[in-house]
Amino acid sequence: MIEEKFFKHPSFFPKTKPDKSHPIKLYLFAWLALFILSAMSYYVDYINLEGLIRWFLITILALMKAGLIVSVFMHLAWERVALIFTILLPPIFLILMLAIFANEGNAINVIRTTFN
Amino acid sequence: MMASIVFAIFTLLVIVFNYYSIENDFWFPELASNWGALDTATLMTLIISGIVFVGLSLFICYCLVRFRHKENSKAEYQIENNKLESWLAAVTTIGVIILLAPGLMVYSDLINEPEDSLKIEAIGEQWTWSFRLPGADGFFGKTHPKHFDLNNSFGLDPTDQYAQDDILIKSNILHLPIDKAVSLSLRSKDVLHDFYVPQFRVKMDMVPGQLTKLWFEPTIEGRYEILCAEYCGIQHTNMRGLVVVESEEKYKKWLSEQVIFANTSIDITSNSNNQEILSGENLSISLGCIACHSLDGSKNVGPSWKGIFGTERTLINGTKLLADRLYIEESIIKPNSKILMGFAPIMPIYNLDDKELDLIVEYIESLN
Amino acid sequence: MNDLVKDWSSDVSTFKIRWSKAMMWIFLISDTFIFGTFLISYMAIRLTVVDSWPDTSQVFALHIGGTEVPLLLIAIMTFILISSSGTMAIAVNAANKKDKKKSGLFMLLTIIGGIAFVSMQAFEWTKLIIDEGIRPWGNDFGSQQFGSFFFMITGFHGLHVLIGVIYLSIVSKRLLAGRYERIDDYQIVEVAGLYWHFVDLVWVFIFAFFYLW
Amino acid sequence: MQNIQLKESLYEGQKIHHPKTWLTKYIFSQDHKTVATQYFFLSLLTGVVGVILSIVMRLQLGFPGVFDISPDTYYQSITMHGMIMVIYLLTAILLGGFGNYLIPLMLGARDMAFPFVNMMSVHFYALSVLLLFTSYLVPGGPTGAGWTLYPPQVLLPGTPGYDWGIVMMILSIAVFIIAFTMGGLNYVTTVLQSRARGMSLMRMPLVIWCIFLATVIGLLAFPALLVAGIMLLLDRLIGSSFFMPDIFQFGQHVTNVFGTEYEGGSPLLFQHLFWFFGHPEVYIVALPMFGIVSELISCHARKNIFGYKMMVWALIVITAISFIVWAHHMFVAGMNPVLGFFFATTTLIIAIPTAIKVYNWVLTLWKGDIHMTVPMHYAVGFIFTFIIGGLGGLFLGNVSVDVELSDTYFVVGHFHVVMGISPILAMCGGVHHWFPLITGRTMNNFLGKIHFWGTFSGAYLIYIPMHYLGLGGILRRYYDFQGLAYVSDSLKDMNIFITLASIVVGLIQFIFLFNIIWSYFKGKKVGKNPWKATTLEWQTTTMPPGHGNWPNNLPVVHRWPYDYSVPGASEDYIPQNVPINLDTSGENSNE
Repeated sequence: MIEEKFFKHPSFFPKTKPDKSHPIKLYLFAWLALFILSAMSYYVDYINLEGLIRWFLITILALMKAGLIVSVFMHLAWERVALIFTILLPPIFLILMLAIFANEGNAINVIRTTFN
Repeated sequence: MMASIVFAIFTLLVIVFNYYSIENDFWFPELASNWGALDTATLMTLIISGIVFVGLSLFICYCLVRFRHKENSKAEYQIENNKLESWLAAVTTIGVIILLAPGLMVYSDLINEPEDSLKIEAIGEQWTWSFRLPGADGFFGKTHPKHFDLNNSFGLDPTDQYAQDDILIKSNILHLPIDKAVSLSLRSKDVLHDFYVPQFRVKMDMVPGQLTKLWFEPTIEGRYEILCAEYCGIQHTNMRGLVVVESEEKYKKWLSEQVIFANTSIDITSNSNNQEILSGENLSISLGCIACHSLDGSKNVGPSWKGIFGTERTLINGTKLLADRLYIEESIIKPNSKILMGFAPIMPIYNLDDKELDLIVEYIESLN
Repeated sequence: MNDLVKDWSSDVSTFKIRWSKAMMWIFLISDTFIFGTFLISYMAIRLTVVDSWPDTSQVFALHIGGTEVPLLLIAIMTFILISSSGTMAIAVNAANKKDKKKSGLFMLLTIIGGIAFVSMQAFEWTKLIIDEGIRPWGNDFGSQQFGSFFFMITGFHGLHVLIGVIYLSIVSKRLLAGRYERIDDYQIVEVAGLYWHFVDLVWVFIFAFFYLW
Repeated sequence: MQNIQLKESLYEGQKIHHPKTWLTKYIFSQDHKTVATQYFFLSLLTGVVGVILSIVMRLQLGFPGVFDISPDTYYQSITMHGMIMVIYLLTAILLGGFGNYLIPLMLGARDMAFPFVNMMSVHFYALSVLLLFTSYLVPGGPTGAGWTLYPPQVLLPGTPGYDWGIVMMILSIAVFIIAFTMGGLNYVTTVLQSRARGMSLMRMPLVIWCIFLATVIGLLAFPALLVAGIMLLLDRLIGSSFFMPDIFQFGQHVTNVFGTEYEGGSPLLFQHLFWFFGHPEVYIVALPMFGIVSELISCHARKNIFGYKMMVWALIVITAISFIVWAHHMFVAGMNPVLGFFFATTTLIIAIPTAIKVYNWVLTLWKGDIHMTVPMHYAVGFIFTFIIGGLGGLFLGNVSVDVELSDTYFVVGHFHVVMGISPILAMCGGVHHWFPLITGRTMNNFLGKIHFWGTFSGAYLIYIPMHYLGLGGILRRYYDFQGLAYVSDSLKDMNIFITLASIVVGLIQFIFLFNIIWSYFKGKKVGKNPWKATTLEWQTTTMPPGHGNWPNNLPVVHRWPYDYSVPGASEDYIPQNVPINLDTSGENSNE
């Protein structure tokens, strides 16, 4: 029967407040981790690492920090999969944009350095 | 019923118009370069899409007649037919590939210029063209926007030894030898322009602060207009040039008459009156005055220079005054202080020194 | 994964979260695109320009007793913003436990952090404009786009922080006034928290790609 | 009996503020229906201005020199016409108007998720329109750089409105983006979070799918325009040079407002940013048209839309790809030529899902029971014009063909068929279809048919010739064509013909406006659900729906939205909220 199908459907009584009773310890840990990561990225600049290694470290550290903030502070880790996917998919377009713009910028730079 | 018939009529009208436009030359201009491939690609797309359009349209018209509402007629209940739809998708994909593949091949030719091509640089500015050839050494001298000034309208680096023998063509008429691949480097001094010769088919924007490339091979002797295809300000329409395709020897002769960079930029120093008129003319060209002020009395964005000197002019506010030396100098330095009747206050301010002012005014005076 | 399909094919509500929270998340995605586009344009121009890009650790250095400490101020600002983010997280956690006092207290701490951040940024701007002589149309260190991009990106981020401070003040005022207690609904604190964490998130990338890169 | 009182927790925030005064009823109303009407009339108003501007242009082109239209006026008209039509008319009317009206009703919600934000959205939109038109009052008039606002000419003398017109334009756009974001967040949240019980995503009418996806595109694409606008504004106001390289114009080096020279910027960056917004914008306009037409065809052919699932997936694919095709507007703009291969390929790939949608519309007509009502006229006409437009896209997307055709009248013809005539047909069809729902009266059929045939034939007579002019290499944005050797003499007559045709079509549009007003007072009164449609908006207890849409209980949805001509059913349509077990068509109902 159709009614049963509907009433049994989980979406009828959604958890309007997903369970977020995490211990404060978790936040303090994330907090500490963020400090350490920031200090590390600051240190990368302080000891004047150059070239690929510098860029690699900076990017990795930034992404790790971002991951911590989004997943722990913004609770995304404990959200439903549907939401997580919706949040994480659109930035793909930004990555493609980045690739194209980088290519374009390089091309123009080459032109300018060779012909001026 | 009626509706579908009218729809069908309009569909066929497209085909009719196809013939009409071929009759009336709304069709590819005469081809004068090696880029017939572009026409082929376009024509192919036109035919395929034309067939698809007529087919689909007539099918719709048929449906409208065949399945129009009648007494107790009832529609068929079919939710979907994945087999049919995947077939249609597959056919469309094949069609797209058929269109795309040749296009990409032509494009790869388009962006790879031949090695032995004739190197020419075209410079666009509001609203005229000028050209530069590498000269005897076969190398372009370095250029930089910061070198631009009234005597160095190509922005060449004076210290570069390659630059000295570069051939500068300040007029907007370019001569080309026939059946020789030409690769153009395109530069712009001010805003976006686009080098376009309809008979050569290809076009490419000129972007300030960078350099774009374009190549073609003229195949028919003749004189063809150069047009600006990218909107570049109110005189966009009047930004025209001329490319003359001629035999090798004629081209050589023309080339030998052109000045090289080392011999330019001497005009302003000399003093004889005749010299000044000449260099005033050059000045007015390099300043781009003549883009807005015609020399033959015809009305343009700005008032024509022919025969204005010493005549009485009427301003917007109705006051009349004599177009003497002072008035003309003021109109150059503070253009929007006195606006002529029937013209818009759009002239930019030119801060020229007294000598240059004199040259311009002398030149205008000489046009009487 | 099964959960994913079930949610998307369910009726009524896809995400099973409150509307305000869903709206904030969607807004944050849109805002991500704004900041992403800012940073990508910055990258494109920095790749394009011919003259060298200024050495940031030299530009943003701070002189402490004669010795030059690179990026000190920025490090402190980062520290403050992360801390404020942490306090905000605790405030949200307390709000979920319906602990009005604690939540309000930590929100006030967050607001103080935000104000400190903005004022330090103001100090940094004045230092750069007056001492270093950096202008949108040029500077003594290198490419002239440096100044304009710095003022544009940090300015836009600072604006976000400022809005966040105002937003949080309103929320905390209502919280302490007991409005949410009455309707027994502390959702809005969590929503405000999302926004604040996002501001922090953006700063992470600005710090990495503008100051350190 | 299926309408079970829902738990409050599902519908929190749905406090219905019943209007007290005239002001709160018509100006500061939070009712999505009123907001939609406000959007509708405001955008129609700007649209009228846009039409007048286009007539100004055509007069110059048809009769050069006769009407004494200066180049400034001409190029300012081009710019304002483009901006108004693309952003302030189409985006606003399709999402703000139709979206606002239909989403809550078709989903079985009481109102938008955030009625107050919704109200703010329409007020910000009004402000942006105001700012747009004040640019006619600033010194130098509105900007005349073309709707693409390309630097550097947009900031340089030699282009009209280079000093203050552009500033007003950017401010107006920024305000519009704020307004759109407010509205967009509402639409997305409402669609995702407050559907009726039983209304799963795969049971949503296609028009809601389309408006939803168009809004998503907008929320992700408008940021690029905002950023580009901000950077352009800074170039103009604080002397930065993001887009301005070193420029030597009229014999002098161009300086910014602080007297220092521009240096090192990249004009191409703006073009990339602009088109990263600009191409998705095409789909922001196109998808809602798709949706409206799908509804009309299905309802008036009394047949379920063919291949509903395929249609939805096609829409999603189009949405995704629309973000990675933008540079096909820049094939000859001087970008790195290698990118041409990538963007040509993606562009032609997007043609496939679009074609599938067209096939499905045609297949919906096949073996249907077609009532040639006025809305059906519009819908079928849309299919014709859209086929033309789509095929034109095959030319311009294919890079080497584009090299030959870009910047010619082929482009003008193409995007006017796609974004000029097709939206008009879809919009007017939608208005004819939903007018009874809004007012309780039908629109006048006779006037409707006059307007349809006028507009439809106009589409052919104006824009088909333009395609052929493009083949002939006639360039767009030209003030006049005098003294061009390669242009045939018959171009003059053709321009006159097009001008006359466009004037007629322009005037015919006023018949439609008159029809709306006339029918509002004098139109034939009709009962509930005159078209016998299945979707929820027609199932409200009162027509037009009252404030809050559903007086006591929210409806419960039991079937997909296209149960037309179900075998064995008593009527040839079964509304979405009729339980399946009350009817023999359960097994057919596309569960």
